Amino acid sequence: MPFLNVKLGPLELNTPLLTASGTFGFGEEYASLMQLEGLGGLVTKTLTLLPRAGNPPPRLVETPAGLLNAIGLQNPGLEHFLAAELPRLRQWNLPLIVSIAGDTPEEYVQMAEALCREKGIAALELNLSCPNVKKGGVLFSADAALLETLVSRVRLAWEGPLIAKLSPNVTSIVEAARAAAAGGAEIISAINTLRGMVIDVAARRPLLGNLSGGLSGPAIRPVAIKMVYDIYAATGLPVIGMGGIMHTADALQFILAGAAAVAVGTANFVEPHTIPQIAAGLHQYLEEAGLDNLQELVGAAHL
Amino acid sequence: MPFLNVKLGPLELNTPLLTASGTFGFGEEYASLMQLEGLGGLVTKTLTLLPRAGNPPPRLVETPAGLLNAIGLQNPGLEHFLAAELPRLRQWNLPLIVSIAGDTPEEYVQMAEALCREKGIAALELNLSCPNVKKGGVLFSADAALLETLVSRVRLAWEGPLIAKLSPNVTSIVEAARAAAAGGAEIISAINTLRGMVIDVAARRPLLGNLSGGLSGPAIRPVAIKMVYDIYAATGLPVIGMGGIMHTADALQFILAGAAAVAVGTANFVEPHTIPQIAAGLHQYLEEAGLDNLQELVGAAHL
Amino acid sequence: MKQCQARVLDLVEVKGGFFSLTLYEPYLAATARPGQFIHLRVGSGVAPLLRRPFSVAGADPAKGTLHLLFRCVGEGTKLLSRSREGELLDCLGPLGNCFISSGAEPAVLLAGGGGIAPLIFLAESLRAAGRELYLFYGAAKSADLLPLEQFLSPGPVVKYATEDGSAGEAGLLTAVFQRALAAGLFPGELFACGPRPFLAALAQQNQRRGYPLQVSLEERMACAVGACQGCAVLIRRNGREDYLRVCREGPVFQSTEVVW
Amino acid sequence: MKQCQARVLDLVEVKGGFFSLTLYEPYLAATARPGQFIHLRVGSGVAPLLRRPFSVAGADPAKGTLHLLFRCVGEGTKLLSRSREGELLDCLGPLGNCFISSGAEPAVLLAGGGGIAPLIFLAESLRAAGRELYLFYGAAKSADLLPLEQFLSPGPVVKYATEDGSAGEAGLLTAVFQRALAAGLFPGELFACGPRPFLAALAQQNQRRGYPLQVSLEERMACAVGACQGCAVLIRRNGREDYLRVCREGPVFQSTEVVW
Ligand SMILES: Cc1cc2nc3c(=O)[nH]c(=O)nc-3n(C[C@H](O)[C@H](O)[C@H](O)COP(=O)(O)OP(=O)(O)OC[C@H]3O[C@@H](n4cnc5c(N)ncnc54)[C@H](O)[C@@H]3O)c2cc1C
Ligand SMILES: Cc1cc2nc3c(=O)[nH]c(=O)nc-3n(C[C@H](O)[C@H](O)[C@H](O)COP(=O)(O)OP(=O)(O)OC[C@H]3O[C@@H](n4cnc5c(N)ncnc54)[C@H](O)[C@@H]3O)c2cc1C
Ligand SMILES: Cc1cc2nc3c(=O)[nH]c(=O)nc-3n(C[C@H](O)[C@H](O)[C@H](O)COP(=O)(O)O)c2cc1C
Ligand SMILES: Cc1cc2nc3c(=O)[nH]c(=O)nc-3n(C[C@H](O)[C@H](O)[C@H](O)COP(=O)(O)O)c2cc1C
Ligand code: FES
Ligand code: FES
Repeated sequence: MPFLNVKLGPLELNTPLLTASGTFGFGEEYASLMQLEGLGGLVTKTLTLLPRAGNPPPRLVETPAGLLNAIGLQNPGLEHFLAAELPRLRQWNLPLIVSIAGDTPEEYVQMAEALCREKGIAALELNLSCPNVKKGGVLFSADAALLETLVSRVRLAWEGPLIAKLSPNVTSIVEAARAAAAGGAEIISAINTLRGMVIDVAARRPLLGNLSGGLSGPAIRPVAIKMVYDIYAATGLPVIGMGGIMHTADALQFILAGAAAVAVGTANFVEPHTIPQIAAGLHQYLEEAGLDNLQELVGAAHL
Repeated sequence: MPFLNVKLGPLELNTPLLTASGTFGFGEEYASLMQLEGLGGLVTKTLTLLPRAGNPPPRLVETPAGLLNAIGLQNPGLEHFLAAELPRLRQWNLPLIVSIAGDTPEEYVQMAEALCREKGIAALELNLSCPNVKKGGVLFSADAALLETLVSRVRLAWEGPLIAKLSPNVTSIVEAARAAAAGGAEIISAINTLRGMVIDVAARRPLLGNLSGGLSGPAIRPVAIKMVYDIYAATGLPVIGMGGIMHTADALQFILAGAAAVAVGTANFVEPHTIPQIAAGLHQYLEEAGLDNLQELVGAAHL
Repeated sequence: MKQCQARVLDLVEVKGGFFSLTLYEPYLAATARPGQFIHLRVGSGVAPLLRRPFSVAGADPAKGTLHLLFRCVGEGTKLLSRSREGELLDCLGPLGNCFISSGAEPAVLLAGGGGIAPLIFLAESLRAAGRELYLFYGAAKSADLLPLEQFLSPGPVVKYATEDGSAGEAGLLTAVFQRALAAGLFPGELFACGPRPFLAALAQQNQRRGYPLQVSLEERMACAVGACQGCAVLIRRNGREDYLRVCREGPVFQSTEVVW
Repeated sequence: MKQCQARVLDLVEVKGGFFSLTLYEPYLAATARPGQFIHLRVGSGVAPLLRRPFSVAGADPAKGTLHLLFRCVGEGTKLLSRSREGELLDCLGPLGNCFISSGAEPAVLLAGGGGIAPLIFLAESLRAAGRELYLFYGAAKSADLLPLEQFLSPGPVVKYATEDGSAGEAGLLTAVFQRALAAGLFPGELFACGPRPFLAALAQQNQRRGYPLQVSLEERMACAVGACQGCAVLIRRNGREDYLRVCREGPVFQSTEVVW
């Protein structure tokens, strides 16, 4: 039986298949549908310091082979998470990755400090697709200097593995990855959603309550693969690849492009068992290819 | 019968439906399948100063609701175009928009000068998705200063309507649009293809001969609509919108978002009559809505 | 809630564009309550990508069957309308909360257009409990109304309404209902489902009279199990407004707690 | 070349995963030449997005029918394999150039796997012209070979080959053909279609002997009419190498001009 365990810098996982932030809640909803132990790890919905109400509806619309969402980071806030969700999450025997975001670097740091005091968190993921309100709304992922400072400040507050999740809505995601690494992140998550919009032709206005949203699903897969490929080629950093993974072959595309692990988002809504199905598919692939472990395939498309 | 004619700054069109550069060749191939006079205008395949051989195959791969291509600007070069294609193109009674690209600003200027001496060209479109070889491969669309200088130099060489076609692979397409306008472009074309890649899992390497390519088709439509919406909101410039238009409702989404005209690319390969079909669909929509002309709908989703 | 493979027993076009679908899935048939829905996978490709939610319009635990009523409005429902007998449909369910009757008589059900499906299930279950029932059913025009006698056992008083007067009473369903109230109908409790403007108008009208009114809401859904927060509606509870999930805390809400 | 609506007359699964499709479209039937192909729209949605190219495997101008042979390999061919009798399929055609026979005898046709379709059409047309014919047909295993007697009129000498020896002669088709040459076969001209490595090996082998060899190439296509430059292959003509279009200048090329 070939091995699916992978090592992403300081983070070791039994299988490379994570849930993508925001698509699996805090695990509770899917717990009744599947064995969560089959997951390589659970990435939480992004938390903010204070609770967020989220965006006005509609928040979702299907697009060709994609999903456009504008949830608006609705979440119960850090305090509630620590009190009510974390204890429950700890009970599952599962690497837990907590995703956080803030409007200012200070908020990220404050959250990292609080989380650093807690047990049972395998890694911290910084959702860097938010605009910095203090710096006039510049995306954290879009300004290398800003990004590096932010990550290095969090680095001081958080001792465990640190993941920087980058936005694809930038000229160079490689530059963002380099800045995150310079700031002290050991792992890159790529990609978050592409900015998009749908117009309701009958109503003659943008369909989403928030006007625009983030595009995910198979539609964006080629864009995500290219970015993972580029980050791997330029930096060699361990990457968690995501964007439109539905089947084993899709996960393999990311792994061959350079992702040491992958995350499944939108596909969970379509088929809750996507992750266990891909785990089985990867096993089969490795066996048929006569390979002992998955690690050999990471980045193999670069040779 | 409502009117479909539109005005994009100095460019007037009888119908707002253009062919997207590179998807309709120089018109000859489709001339035997349809009445070219039904088009609002024909945008040529992008020309370069010298002929280009293009990229090694495979050059195409279908992706979920999209098409990834890496043609590599294969074209016969300006000289051949002027001698062999332009005279034929002039015979169709059709606004002709010539698309050009270069590795350096000088090449753009040289081509603009040569084309300025020719009759029967309704507008010049600058394909700005190419990297500037002299400036270390920076995308023209990605550097506002570079872009403004380039456009302003072409502006001196070309007297007719000038269109800047922008790449979506940038942090802010609005900034690029502003720079193009500052340089003297009156019209913005958006968007060109998104960078993407597909890995051939069996071969364990990138599928395209060129490794990566440009993603088009319905998959990218929400991204394109958002960019058109943003450019319109921020600059009010006339925009030619494109990206995944297959049906009348898609064209209307772009128009409501702010596009004064639209271009059809990938859909031509699926249904050569897409443009005449959408023209009929727009007529019907205007009639049913009791509107006299399309212009009233341009940007209506912003109200 | 489970992931099930439901077998298509019967699929008929009741009327232009309206389909009745009978599925065999004993677990769903035994557990589904009026107001709940299932989340169906249509096709196996990437377009349509997401599952589609459908209210349960009836369930027969003895036979192990589940009944859906749907209207063909897009790619997903078109594909569904082409399912073949014997085919297995992947579904999640039963999902959401359900209508809860207080027992006050008579129960008055108000269905606007496509909102009829869950109210048929509710009507059948209240009728089986021996309750006195009125069902008001309205649509824009006669072609949009389903022949209810095909799905309802005799008993409830059914009133049809169309905006253009092509069937039943002419006028908006809310107006027709108002007239019935004016003519002496005294509802014990109200249950409504339909387009949001209709529900909002009903809630507004009802404010003065204050009959207990439960409404079933719709929102676009992705996961339908509560994980994505995509199906939010603004609800006022305990003095504060929050976005709750139609798929978990709903689809049925008290009309007074919805921020219309 | 035209855009046509071809009616499905007959669709049968010849063998696991291989389908024979007969279409009614008089214009295509009258104008298609061996080597040409049509570009079919499969489904009406966005996935599959592009049309799919298929070689013409036969045409009967008198009956107005066109014959295709295809193998189910992905979403597009799966959808096509579910077409119903009487359905209209939107297609562009006939597209590309065609095989041109010099008349030198015997004509030897070499088909690797899926490359059989256009060679069946060519064989029928050469046979009708009274030509002496050999057809070599190879695949990995017996399950991948079509029973040619169903599609070919009697006449040509047919030699089957499989790599695993499960049918016909054992070995690569190129090796089997080499043996036939060694045993005294003297081809007048060669026509080949199949996977590129097979064609390349054949061209390489043939270099020494120099029989005239026409090969039909495949490339992924978008427009199939010459507009997108997507289906490029590198061809050496008049001393220079250029990317030509499989859909326009091809699919048939002289083996000596292909830059393998
Ligand atoms: C809890 C719930 C229960 C439902 N029960 C039924 C039922 O019993 N019978 C029935 O016919 N339909 C029901 N619906 C609606 C049904 O889910 C949609 O009609 C279906 O998803 C449309 O899919 P489609 O692919 O055919 O159309 P699409 O192409 O997805 O959409 C067609 C049109 O419907 C609109 N639309 C799609 N989904 C929604 C939505 N959730 N809210 C508002 N507008 C939408 C689209 O904007 C578009 O205009 C229910 C919806 C919900 C949320
Ligand atoms: C000129 C021409 C003539 C053809 N004639 C026939 C024919 O007569 N019978 C027949 O069965 N097939 C023929 N083909 C191949 C046929 O077009 C493909 O099998 C079909 O497009 C696959 O569609 P799909 O959606 O089922 O598979 P997809 O999901 O699109 O692809 C399935 C697999 O096939 C590969 N593939 C798809 N298209 C091509 C291509 N053009 N070149 C190389 N690999 C490809 C994909 O990478 C994938 O591995 C021909 C192709 C060309 C270019
Ligand atoms: C409904 C929804 C909510 C999401 N919420 C978050 C979030 O809170 N934080 C985050 O970092 N990414 C969020 N994402 C992005 C995903 O984690 C992932 O990066 C993206 O969807 C691409 O993967 P996919 O195509 O597999 O969905 C969300 C995506 C979706 C569809
Ligand atoms: C095969 C192909 C070739 C293209 N070639 C060019 C080109 O030469 N110049 C250019 O500006 N855009 C080119 N494009 C981009 C299109 O003009 C258009 O911007 C893009 O495809 C989005 O529109 P669509 O989704 O309708 O295809 C090409 C696109 C395709 C699919
Ligand atoms: S649809 Fe995901 S929370 Fe309701
Ligand atoms: S497929 Fe477009 S040129 Fe051949």
